[in-house]
Amino acid sequence: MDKVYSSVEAAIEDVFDGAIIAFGGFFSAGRPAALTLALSKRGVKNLTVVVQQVGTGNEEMLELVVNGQIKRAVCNYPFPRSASKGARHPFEQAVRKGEIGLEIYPIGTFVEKLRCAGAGIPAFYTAAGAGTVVAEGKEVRVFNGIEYLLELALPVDFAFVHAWKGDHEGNLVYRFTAQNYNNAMAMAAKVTIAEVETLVETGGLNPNFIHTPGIFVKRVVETGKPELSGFSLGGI
Amino acid sequence: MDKVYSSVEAAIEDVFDGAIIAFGGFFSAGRPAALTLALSKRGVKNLTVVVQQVGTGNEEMLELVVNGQIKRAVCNYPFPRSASKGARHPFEQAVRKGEIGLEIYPIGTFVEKLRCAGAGIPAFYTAAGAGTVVAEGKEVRVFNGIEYLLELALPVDFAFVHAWKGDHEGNLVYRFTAQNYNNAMAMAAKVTIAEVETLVETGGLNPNFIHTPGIFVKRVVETGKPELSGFSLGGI
Amino acid sequence: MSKIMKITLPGMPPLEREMIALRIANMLEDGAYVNLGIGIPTLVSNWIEGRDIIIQSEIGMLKCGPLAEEGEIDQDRINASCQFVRDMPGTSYFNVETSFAMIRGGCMDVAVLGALQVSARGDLAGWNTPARGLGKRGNIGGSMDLAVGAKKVIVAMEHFTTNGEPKILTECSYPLTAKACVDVIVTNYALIEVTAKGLVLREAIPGVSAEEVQKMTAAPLIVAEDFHEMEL
Amino acid sequence: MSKIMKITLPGMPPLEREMIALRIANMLEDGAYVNLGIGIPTLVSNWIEGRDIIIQSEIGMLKCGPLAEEGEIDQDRINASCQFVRDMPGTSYFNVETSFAMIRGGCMDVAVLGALQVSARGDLAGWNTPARGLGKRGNIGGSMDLAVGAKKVIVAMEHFTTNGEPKILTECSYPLTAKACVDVIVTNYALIEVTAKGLVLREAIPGVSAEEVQKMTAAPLIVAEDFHEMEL
Repeated sequence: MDKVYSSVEAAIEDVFDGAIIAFGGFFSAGRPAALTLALSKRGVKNLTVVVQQVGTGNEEMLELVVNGQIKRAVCNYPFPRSASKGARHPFEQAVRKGEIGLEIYPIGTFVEKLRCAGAGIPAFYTAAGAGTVVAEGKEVRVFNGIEYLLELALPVDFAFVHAWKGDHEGNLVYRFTAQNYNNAMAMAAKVTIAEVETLVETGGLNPNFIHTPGIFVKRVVETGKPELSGFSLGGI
Repeated sequence: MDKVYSSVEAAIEDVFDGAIIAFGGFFSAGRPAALTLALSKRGVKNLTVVVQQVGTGNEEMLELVVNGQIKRAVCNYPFPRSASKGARHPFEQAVRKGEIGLEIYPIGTFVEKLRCAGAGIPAFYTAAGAGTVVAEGKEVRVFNGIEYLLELALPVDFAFVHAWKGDHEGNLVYRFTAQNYNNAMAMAAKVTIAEVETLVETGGLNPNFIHTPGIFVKRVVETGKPELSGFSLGGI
Repeated sequence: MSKIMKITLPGMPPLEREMIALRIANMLEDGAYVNLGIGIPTLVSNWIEGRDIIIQSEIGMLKCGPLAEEGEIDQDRINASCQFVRDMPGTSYFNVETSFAMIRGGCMDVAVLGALQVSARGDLAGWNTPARGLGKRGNIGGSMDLAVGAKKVIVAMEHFTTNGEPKILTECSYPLTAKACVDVIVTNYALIEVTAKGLVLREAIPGVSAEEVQKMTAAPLIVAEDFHEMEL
Repeated sequence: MSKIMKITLPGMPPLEREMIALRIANMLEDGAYVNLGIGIPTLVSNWIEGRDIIIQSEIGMLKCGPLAEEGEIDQDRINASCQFVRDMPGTSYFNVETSFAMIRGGCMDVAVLGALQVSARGDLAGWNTPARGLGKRGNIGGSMDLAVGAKKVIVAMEHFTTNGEPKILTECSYPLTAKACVDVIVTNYALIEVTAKGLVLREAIPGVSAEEVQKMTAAPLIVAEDFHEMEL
């Protein structure tokens, strides 16, 4: 069972127009930079992207915006923090113009929707967002006197994840806070494509400390360490 | 923040009559043998135990049965596999006599109820058990044409867990399949008490590979490696 | 339907449990992730050594190896049947919540499960033997999650109970594990597929005709166009 | 209520942001697990070095250390504000689903959050500035989970907006983060507790009277029996 692909281009060859794609990464950490750039070159359109935010620390995502490849985004912290940066930000401007539709969830809901999609749980209840605009159009239910919202699982067609090390069977290990959304997204996707900094032989990872078991990963491609995002140096 | 207790007796001193206690372990692997024996000596009564099963591989649990300490059990594979073993089994006999009430869930539901209790999710939907006796009295709901059951979170007062290594702040690492239910139970409990085979200094575990972060653990006690369960040698 | 009973046939004796397992092993495709239940299903692992098939054990182990030899016993390395096992290059360990996320989430290409009864619609009853007298209480374990979660459910069982009662029925009389979940049934006499039209008899062991399988089966069988002798 | 406005007081100038953070740091108990939001809350970490307080960062880090120095920068070790941080003995890393299980599950003893507005009932509005013109869209991030999940929510904010508008109101006019979630508000003028009876003014900075705080606050304040000068 060898899941290794020779290039990012080959690994994403079947990504189609209209696909729903989840991208790992929390700002700069653990973002699938190489896969994202390959996607911008491939040029498929009408994509739904599921990602913390678009273009802050993960500047590669801006290529997709500029190319007009994104139809809809599902985010939890979509905009630059400062309004002045937002005014110069291609994603925020595309949202303002209505070129990109935007759906927003609290982080906990966002990530649990992904995990549930991977875990065969079609829906769950959470208190986050009750009594706010997040509750609009959602079922509200009271358990033990507290209001909760019904939130649905969020399955995706593809997940692009970034790992520190991976083996030929798709077992993945992340490094520090680069772990973040990558595991939940790997679980949620029909096809998970992992870019790994270092590819190791099967058996080269400690079986007791695998962050994402290979069963959740369909393809592996070695891409090396991403460059430090220029943005990261500033913080948000 | 030093969570280390000098003995299992001290670590369970406040366990009260009527408490709901979850016990880690899948048959013999990862069972909190020392804490369980201490509980049988302490002698509190009317306990609800949440555990895979009582007394097969985790023979220490039988002490609680024989002492009449258990009022109710929540299990997923409660009985010896063979009817003849069951006829000699104190737990099965106590259930037959009505001395112990028994609630049964599919494993996936059992463990997810615990995780949800720890994750602030009061309820979730699962297809496991739909159309079976497990569905009795439960809300059934259709998502995408498939029937699911509403299952509620299962919070517990105490969790007794067993880990390979633990540090003074409660960070835990399990070994191989001894991991099993221990993490979900640690999440679900108000007070999680971890018996660890080896206590290490804080900083002595690799921060990238902690199975249960210390925030889920209130007390740590070093107990060494449990003896091999005589049962285990036979398999079920 | 008239009384169904175990009959003595002139040809080959019914399959041994190991041979039922072999027939199933031969149905598994390379690259498959497979969960094996307790009983005959466990024996499938004896027939796939060296093949590119990954066994998941619901205790929290992927790429579960063969049973451990005497000197390799480690109490922290057991399968879901509490048997000591070995690991392999590529094995991973994880917690039960992750294990059942995989199972319910559709990652299992195949679950091979034992059964007490299977109905004409593919209902599975496998966790509760009413004769044991425990009412609605029994060992559910991972069976309900596997039955609803696996992409394909193969039942491995003997055609009759030890008392000679048929196990393939129009309706199950025992408490169900899940409704309409079984895809294929392999018994010691036959291989039967569950389809929208009903049970399709695809194979019988050498020396047993389609008519004889029907006589032993308490649900109507459609004989497949390519019905043939089971090969092992 | 008449127009509320920022007034110039003869005494000490209003607190600097760092001093708001210090007042909050002094409220935290040893042994607490604490999450710090963006803005003034982040500054609390400067005042707890050496104390037995564990900071969680929602990106997936427990016992998050101070900001990294130049030579310690590691792109894989950032906090939820995308700042490079250090680890400490006892640090652990985990995924975001686990991080928010902790947050929603009640493991945070305290969340210190910034706010745009807080109501008399403790409603919090902190994620959406209508003036930015993005409608119902904004940076929710982890704020809603923290507001509902933490055992205690402390708001750290200035008493007025940069335009001199009051931020403590009878009702919030901005989109809410969560209802009735705030326990304590610490501003550059006062420390106010949210109780079932209403907002209780417990402390004001030196030179500022309870009456003056009320004049600056667009919601009625109950003056605590032990109302006193804020100590830092």
